[in-house]
Amino acid sequence: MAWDRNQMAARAALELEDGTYVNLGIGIPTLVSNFIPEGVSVTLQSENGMLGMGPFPYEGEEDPDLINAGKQTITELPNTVYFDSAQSFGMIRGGKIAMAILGAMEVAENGDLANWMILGKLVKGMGGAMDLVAGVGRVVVVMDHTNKHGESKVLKSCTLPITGKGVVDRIITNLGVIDVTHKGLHIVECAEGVTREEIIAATEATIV
Amino acid sequence: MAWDRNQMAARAALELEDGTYVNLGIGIPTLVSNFIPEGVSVTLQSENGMLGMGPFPYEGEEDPDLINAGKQTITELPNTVYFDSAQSFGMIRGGKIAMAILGAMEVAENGDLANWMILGKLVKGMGGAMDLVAGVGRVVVVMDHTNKHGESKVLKSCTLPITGKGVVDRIITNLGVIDVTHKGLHIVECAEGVTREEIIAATEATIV
Amino acid sequence: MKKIYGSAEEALHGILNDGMLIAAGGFGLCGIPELLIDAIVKSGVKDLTVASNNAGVDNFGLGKLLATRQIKKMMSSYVGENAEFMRQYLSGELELEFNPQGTLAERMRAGGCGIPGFYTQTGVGTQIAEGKEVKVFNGKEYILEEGIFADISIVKAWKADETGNAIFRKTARNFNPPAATCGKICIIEVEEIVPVGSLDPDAIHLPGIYVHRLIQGEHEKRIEQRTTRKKESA
Amino acid sequence: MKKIYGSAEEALHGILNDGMLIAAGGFGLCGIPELLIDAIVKSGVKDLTVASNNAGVDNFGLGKLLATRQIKKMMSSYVGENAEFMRQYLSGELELEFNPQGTLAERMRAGGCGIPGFYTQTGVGTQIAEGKEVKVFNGKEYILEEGIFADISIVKAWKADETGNAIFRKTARNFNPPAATCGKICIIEVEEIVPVGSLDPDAIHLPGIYVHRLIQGEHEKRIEQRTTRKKESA
Repeated sequence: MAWDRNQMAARAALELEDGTYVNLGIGIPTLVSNFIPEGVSVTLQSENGMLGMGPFPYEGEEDPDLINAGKQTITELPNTVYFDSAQSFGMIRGGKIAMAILGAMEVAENGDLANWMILGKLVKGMGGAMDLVAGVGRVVVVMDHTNKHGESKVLKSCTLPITGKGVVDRIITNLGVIDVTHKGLHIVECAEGVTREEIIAATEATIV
Repeated sequence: MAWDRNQMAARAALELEDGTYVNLGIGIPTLVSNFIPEGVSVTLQSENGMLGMGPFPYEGEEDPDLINAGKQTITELPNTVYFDSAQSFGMIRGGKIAMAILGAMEVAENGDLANWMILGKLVKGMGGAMDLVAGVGRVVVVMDHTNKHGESKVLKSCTLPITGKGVVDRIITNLGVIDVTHKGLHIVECAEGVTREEIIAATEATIV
Repeated sequence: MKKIYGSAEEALHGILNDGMLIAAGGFGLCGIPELLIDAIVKSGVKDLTVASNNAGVDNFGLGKLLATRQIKKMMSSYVGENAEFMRQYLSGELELEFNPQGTLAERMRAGGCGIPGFYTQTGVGTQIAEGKEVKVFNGKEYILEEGIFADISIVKAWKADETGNAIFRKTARNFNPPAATCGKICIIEVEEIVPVGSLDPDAIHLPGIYVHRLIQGEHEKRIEQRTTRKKESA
Repeated sequence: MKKIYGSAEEALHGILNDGMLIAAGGFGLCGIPELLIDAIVKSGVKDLTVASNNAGVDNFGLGKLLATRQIKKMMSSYVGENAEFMRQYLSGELELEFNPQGTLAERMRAGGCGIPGFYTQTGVGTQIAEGKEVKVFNGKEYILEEGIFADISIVKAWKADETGNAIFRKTARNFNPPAATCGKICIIEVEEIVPVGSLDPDAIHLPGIYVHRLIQGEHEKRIEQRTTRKKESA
């Protein structure tokens, strides 16, 4: 009956293509790295300035000079490269990153994404999200289908300030997988035990 | 009776300020490095990608990976740094180079400089000269006062396509030193055995 | 021309003015110019505009300058994890100009290399685009972003030689090189000053031409989020 | 996804098309992709536009592609020292778009990082500015220059690991990194492919993300102007 966080991350991991460079956002997207399928090798970018991001360090081996974009301590791999923020976003804006898997507050049926600000309440800032959605080859959103009030996060149009216009390619929620096409939203897959009708019922946006 | 090439270079070397980063053009400007006054330490930039340019190598020690902007084999110094062309011209355009000493075909009394093209005859290209004159703090031109036909190279206005508009600060010729001011050309110094009147006579532009 | 100063206070002497624009390196608490920030706090200079990706946390990094109300305006991409920042912003005490992270980095680099403006697709159609010129290239819309030309840059590097040639360590590089280039005067603090000639000339991240003043000192290097994994027992 | 190919011919297989735009690294004969140029000559592809600071000399580097008339247009800053280039240009057989050297480098970098246009003071008031948009920032005039988006990039590095992380040597770096970033497909030739993990991750000039195909080979590395000094006899 619907996917949990790890199942959503595992499903998102199936999006990864061998030999590509990928950026994973904070939250559920970070978990994706635990489910990379066998035979698929991807290089993870951390937009604060590295390619080849490794796992968390062992206790006692944390290095304050080695963090990811979520400010968490991480480790390097044999193929790691470091660079400055201008070059890091140069490769993002320049389309060198094949895919970003990001969290979201709202997604609209035209592909608009909102994930940086709740007006008048919580100000966090867009960080690198606007650059990522504008620059990477493919944007996959992973999020719960509804908010804590049970309201749909997949909307006819975003109510929050948007991060990017028409940028989302695919939405993976606890209920299933939905593609944003030029004709509208299209259900690709339902989570175990979830029906197409249940997804439609839980979605404010029009499913075509 | 007028300065020779080495004397012009020696005079130009007096323009150098201690602790600054400087770019020397091809020709007489290259000779300036032989006359850097004692107590003055300057770091030479070569716009193809290095700071801290050293002298020519000893015979047999030439390195094809180590050349200056004139494509001549050179050497490195203890403080040498290498970088790519985008960064090299970033520091030029960004005003980090205090001074460029350049050759010229023509200089006009408003500071216009022409040193990159003789129309229909000889096409060489501007190389980095347009970037240098637009970006560096101070532009000093070193050239013969007249061409091989005895015609003034210091003109009311340039006849050749210009490299930069109003960019020259000081002109050092075989006859003396002339400043470009907002009021016009101003003789700063005469070469040994040269009179003010001789400079005026050899100059098409107006000396004020 | 000696670039080395005895302390952060000495290195900032005579160049701090109320209302100035400061570009600061660092991302989160990683690679931040701790010593220079402390010296700016001590100086009492005020009404600062600071271009920096974050503003530290409440009691460390640029958060210290927020606590003392020395900052009038921040140019940042992310202010989460900083309650005082958010409070000052929401109450209208602090101006905040949001910049997408990559736009902020590129604006610093642009200022450093004499580029007053560039076009980017980042932020097109969002709040960020409001009031900005739009231009179409090849059928797509881009917005004009301007270079940042700061009065001073404050930067943290790992090592530098006596002429200011500097290297950074791992992800502590981040905004430091672009920030360094865009200030009229750039002051860097390092963990170690090494003799000229001891750094590989092919591997220098920030050439000394960008560095006007240089200090060496002890750094706390606080960790913001200590995440670890357990050693697998086989 | 293996990036390593057996030869320049193999690395270029299937990606050369008449009329394509190629960005090439190198300055003079220093750091030029010798092997890839030779393979392009052999391929017979024609009507090329090549963005490269120079065009080699008459019988070496890009000069070879001029000799075979495979190039329709050059985007360069300097064509001296190349008699055939000048002859073809003055006779109208070859198009030539002059770019100030720094503008050319920045245009490549801009293309590589998704910037379609930027403003620069270089060339204002000269022939270079003709037909270009002028914009005033802070009372000064600047001209709009466009990013270069090449079909392929051909680049020479010193060493690379198997994932394409590459380093350059001394002034052979020059245009190679910006050229590498601005091509849809980037092919690099190196003197030595080294195992992953043998390069310092803090000292890599070109991250492997930019490198699609990689070959190793012998380089002639011809010197254009051999200038030396005598050993002083004391």
